[in-house]
Amino acid sequence: MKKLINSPETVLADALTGIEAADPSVRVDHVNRVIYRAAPKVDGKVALVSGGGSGHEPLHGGFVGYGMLDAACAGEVFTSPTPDQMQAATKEVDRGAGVLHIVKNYTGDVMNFEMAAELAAAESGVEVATVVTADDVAVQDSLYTAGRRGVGVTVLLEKIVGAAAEEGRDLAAVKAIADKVAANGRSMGMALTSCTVPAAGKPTFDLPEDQMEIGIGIHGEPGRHREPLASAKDIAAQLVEPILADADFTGDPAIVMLNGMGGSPLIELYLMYGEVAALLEKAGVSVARTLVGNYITSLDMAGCSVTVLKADDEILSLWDAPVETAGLRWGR
Amino acid sequence: MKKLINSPETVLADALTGIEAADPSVRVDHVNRVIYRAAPKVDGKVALVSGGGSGHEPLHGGFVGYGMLDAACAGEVFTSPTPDQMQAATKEVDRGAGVLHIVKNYTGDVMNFEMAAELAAAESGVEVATVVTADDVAVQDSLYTAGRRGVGVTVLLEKIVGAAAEEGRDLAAVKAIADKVAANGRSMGMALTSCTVPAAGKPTFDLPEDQMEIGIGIHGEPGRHREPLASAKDIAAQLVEPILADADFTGDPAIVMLNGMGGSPLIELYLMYGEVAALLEKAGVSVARTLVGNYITSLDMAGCSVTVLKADDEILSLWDAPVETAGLRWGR
Amino acid sequence: MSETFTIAHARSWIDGFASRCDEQKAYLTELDSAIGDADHGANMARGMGAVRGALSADEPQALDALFKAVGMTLVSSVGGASGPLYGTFFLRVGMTSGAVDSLDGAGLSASLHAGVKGIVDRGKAEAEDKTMFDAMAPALDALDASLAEGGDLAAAASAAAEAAAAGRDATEPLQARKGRASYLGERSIGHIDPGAASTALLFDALAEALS
Amino acid sequence: MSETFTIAHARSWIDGFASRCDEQKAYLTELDSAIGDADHGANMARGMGAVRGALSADEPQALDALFKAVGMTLVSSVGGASGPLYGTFFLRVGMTSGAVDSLDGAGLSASLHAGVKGIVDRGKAEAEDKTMFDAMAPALDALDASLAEGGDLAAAASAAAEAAAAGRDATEPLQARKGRASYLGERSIGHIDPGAASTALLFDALAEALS
Ligand SMILES: Nc1ncnc2c1ncn2[C@@H]1O[C@H](COP(=O)(O)OP(=O)(O)O)[C@@H](O)[C@H]1O
Ligand SMILES: Nc1ncnc2c1ncn2[C@@H]1O[C@H](COP(=O)(O)OP(=O)(O)O)[C@@H](O)[C@H]1O
Ligand SMILES: [Mg+2]
Ligand SMILES: [Mg+2]
Ligand SMILES: [Mg+2]
Ligand SMILES: [Mg+2]
Repeated sequence: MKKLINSPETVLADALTGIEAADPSVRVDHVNRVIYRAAPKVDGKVALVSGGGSGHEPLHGGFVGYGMLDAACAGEVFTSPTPDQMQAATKEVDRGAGVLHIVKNYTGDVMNFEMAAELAAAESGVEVATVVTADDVAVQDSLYTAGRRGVGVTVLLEKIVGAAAEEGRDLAAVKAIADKVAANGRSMGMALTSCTVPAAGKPTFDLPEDQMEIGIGIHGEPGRHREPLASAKDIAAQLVEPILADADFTGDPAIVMLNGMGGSPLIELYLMYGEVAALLEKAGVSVARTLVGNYITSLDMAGCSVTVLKADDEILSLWDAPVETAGLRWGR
Repeated sequence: MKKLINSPETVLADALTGIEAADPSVRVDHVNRVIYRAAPKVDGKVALVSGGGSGHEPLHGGFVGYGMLDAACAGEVFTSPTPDQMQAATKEVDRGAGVLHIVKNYTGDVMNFEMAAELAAAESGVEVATVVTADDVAVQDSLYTAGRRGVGVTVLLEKIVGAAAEEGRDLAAVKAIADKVAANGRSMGMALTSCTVPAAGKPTFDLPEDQMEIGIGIHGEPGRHREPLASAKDIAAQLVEPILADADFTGDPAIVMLNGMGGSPLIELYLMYGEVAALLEKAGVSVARTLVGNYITSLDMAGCSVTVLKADDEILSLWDAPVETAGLRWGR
Repeated sequence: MSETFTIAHARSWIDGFASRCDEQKAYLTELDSAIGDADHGANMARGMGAVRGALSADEPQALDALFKAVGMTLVSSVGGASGPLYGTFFLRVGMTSGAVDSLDGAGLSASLHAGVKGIVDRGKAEAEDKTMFDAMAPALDALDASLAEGGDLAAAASAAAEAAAAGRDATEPLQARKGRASYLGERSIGHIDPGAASTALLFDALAEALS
Repeated sequence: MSETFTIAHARSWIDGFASRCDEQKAYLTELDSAIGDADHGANMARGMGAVRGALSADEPQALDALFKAVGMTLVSSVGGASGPLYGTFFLRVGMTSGAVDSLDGAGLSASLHAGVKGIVDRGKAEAEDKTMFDAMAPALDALDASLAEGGDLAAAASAAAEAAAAGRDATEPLQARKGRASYLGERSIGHIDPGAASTALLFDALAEALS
């Protein structure tokens, strides 16, 4: 295993030290492993708490700041944070208007956030609402699975809902826009290589030179199926088709993210976006906004994912609103 | 070789298609392979043209836009662009105030830009000034080398000098600030893995599991020496020490970049920055601004580089000035 | 040979489980690499390591306090799916045990049943979903059957451990319907569930503590 | 056996060089992987491929026009260090050849010398810097020596090709002082310079064209 780390056990603590050193606009609670805005929100505004396992950077810590999150709880690599962390964050960021928990649909994340919400309500009376993202079309949402995974749409949601909270909307309204975004986004991902979890010390799975995994999540788990390695054009089709088959994206403006899994260079991500854009255009999807880069990653995995969000004027104007975080920044 | 591409021959053309699709604020000349601002600068302002081999994204195409470059010439992967490309770009962006060529110190880049400047002056009378970056302390600047390589400081220079040009300074003043930045930056890089040039189809060098290369550039070339794989803290020392030994960074504010080579995930880059920041603090360097992420890469190489720029009030205020590009964005 | 489950047994159970999680860390992560995210070993080792630390700092004298400490520590140090699940298990075991320093067979069985019910309340697992529940449920059935046949606690715990191990192995051919292995669909078939494997360690530790 | 270097020879030289660059693409890139950036094969193959395309579109009838087309095409399609260097080489060869359709031995030698001087003007290489110059210079020396001894053009070109190959091999023990191999310091020792290798192909093609 080749990584820029001191030891597998200290990856998270050391990375938090680096984040704090790098970004004066955040503050880190090293005991609870929570990243906060250095300048908290004013009273009366809804606060946003997200969190999850580490290894997906910039998600979520890189999205703490004006226009996005108020706090991000960092779990160990690929392990959701604990209720304590979330409860501490919830109490800390509440400005009297309640707190929205943004949760990706994984058994662990959901259970830990559930316990945190119970604790926060019982102990400190903070009003908590929760949105769960579940946008991964690789997984069938059925009684026979834990439901769809929450992946790329989480990035878009944190931006859009962050803007709504910044505007001063109340908790119900903030939750409503969050639910709308969660309901209207779809994603599909693929891997050229596995990633290596530091504590495991070797790649999570072996992938021969001529094979790829289609329908991966963001935890280095194998995908839904293994396919022969294909051209970018072909891969784009394997990602876009299931998304378009799952929901109708015509007739409304779309926000599209071509996301890298962490180990694929930007030149390849741009190249992939070119293929995706061509397919979307052919399918009559009108792309209004685009994001290309590493936003929700799987450590050092090579690969990418596509997220398409059916938007509307409200969502687009929240998207365009100012944001000032390490991971996304515009308008101020 | 596992890459998100259609074929090694079409990587550049396809990536340019993707960049154009992804970013409405740029326009691509596909024949000359130049990325321009969609909204050109107003008359009377100095224009900035940079360029180099591809494979270093976001450098340079991702830095085209308000506050940075006017045009970026994209060569084949790791191959400097040709004089034609640079000449076309120079003519296109000149607003009557002259053009600054930003060149990284590589024999190929220097010779091609030299020919371009000769052609531009001869054929169209455009006044061209040139700044050459040569900040890599891994290489001794002596009669017995091609001089130091231009690496990380190029990113900082494009930002700072872009702001000076945006302010309306004349070509001599713009060149002066460019030369000041070039003279005051130092970088040092390391690799955990080689990268794979698409046309070569396999890694440029083999690096055993327990070894790393210290003193690499940005073209997948082997470094100055091979060392046993070490901890992040140790690697930080191996990068920071030669930088501090080469120039005195105390007494002035510094801008520091911890740059990823393309294949190292952000969590590791943050972690590395924590170690670098600690060393700089111990050495009495006062870090005023920080950049952590993938800014000048070597395709899919895992590794990182450190750049330290001795700044002053002028440089800091140019650094803080608004910038709106795919790769760097703040203040508007 | 014991007819009562004492606080000393409880301590030795927890300690034995912690040792097993530590020793089997790589094995549990290996299992989780195949159908999960390669962290179950690290999670359990970290959590049970924290439990050891918590118990050495503070030595609870009653079973409810002891198991509550175990549960709370797991909840606050593990995360992931296994943190709330094993955490809830021990919290419920403690609540049902009460402020006593020992339990008879029926009492131990009732506490363990409450723990498993906690897991089901949290995770909604059913039989053959390919989760830790598939090792838990048969373990309790075996424990109850042994006690009903008049077996002592040692015999009952050892029957439970055997059944848990069998339950673990029986997850191999199943297609997962809960947890992240469910995302794999049919590709989850042919692999042992990591949580069922850690549960087998849990009952193995109980059997040793009572032997 | 020829006493004049005709435009047909020139065409066949260029064509042979293009074929060799294409065939030896992987070899040249392999050499550039060791001490450079793994693109010399791709660069030369792309450039000489473009030259072939340019010459088939337009058939220059004089040597100056032919070599100018070759040089301009290389300059505008290769990039890197080799683009301006080989480009300048052919531009200068053409300028010195003039608007003629053949050259005698002295004329050819003068043109090639002008080309090599162009490379030196651009790149400032000296002997033993471990560059293409280390294959160029001995090749011209050998050509001149053979002509001086009364050898015909075929013999002279074949001597040049042999000397270029020897010059290529002689770069192996050198430490690079120009180009990107110089960044490697002592680590550049023990590898053949890729540009010297492509120059050996250039003279091999000339020898074949004149044979
Ligand atoms: N809904 C559930 N009910 C019971 N057990 C579950 C459930 N979901 C997951 N598990 C158990 O949790 C184990 C995985 O734990 P772990 O790897 O630590 O967490 P995560 O899946 O969050 O990475 C699975 O092997 C399974 O036994
Ligand atoms: N200053 C120079 N003078 C002469 N030849 C040079 C010089 N610098 C580099 N070269 C030649 O160029 C070759 C490398 O060409 P190429 O790989 O195509 O370009 P780059 O080095 O830009 O990647 C070297 O092997 C060497 O022979
Ligand atoms: Mg996990
Ligand atoms: Mg090159
Ligand atoms: Mg797991
Ligand atoms: Mg090269």
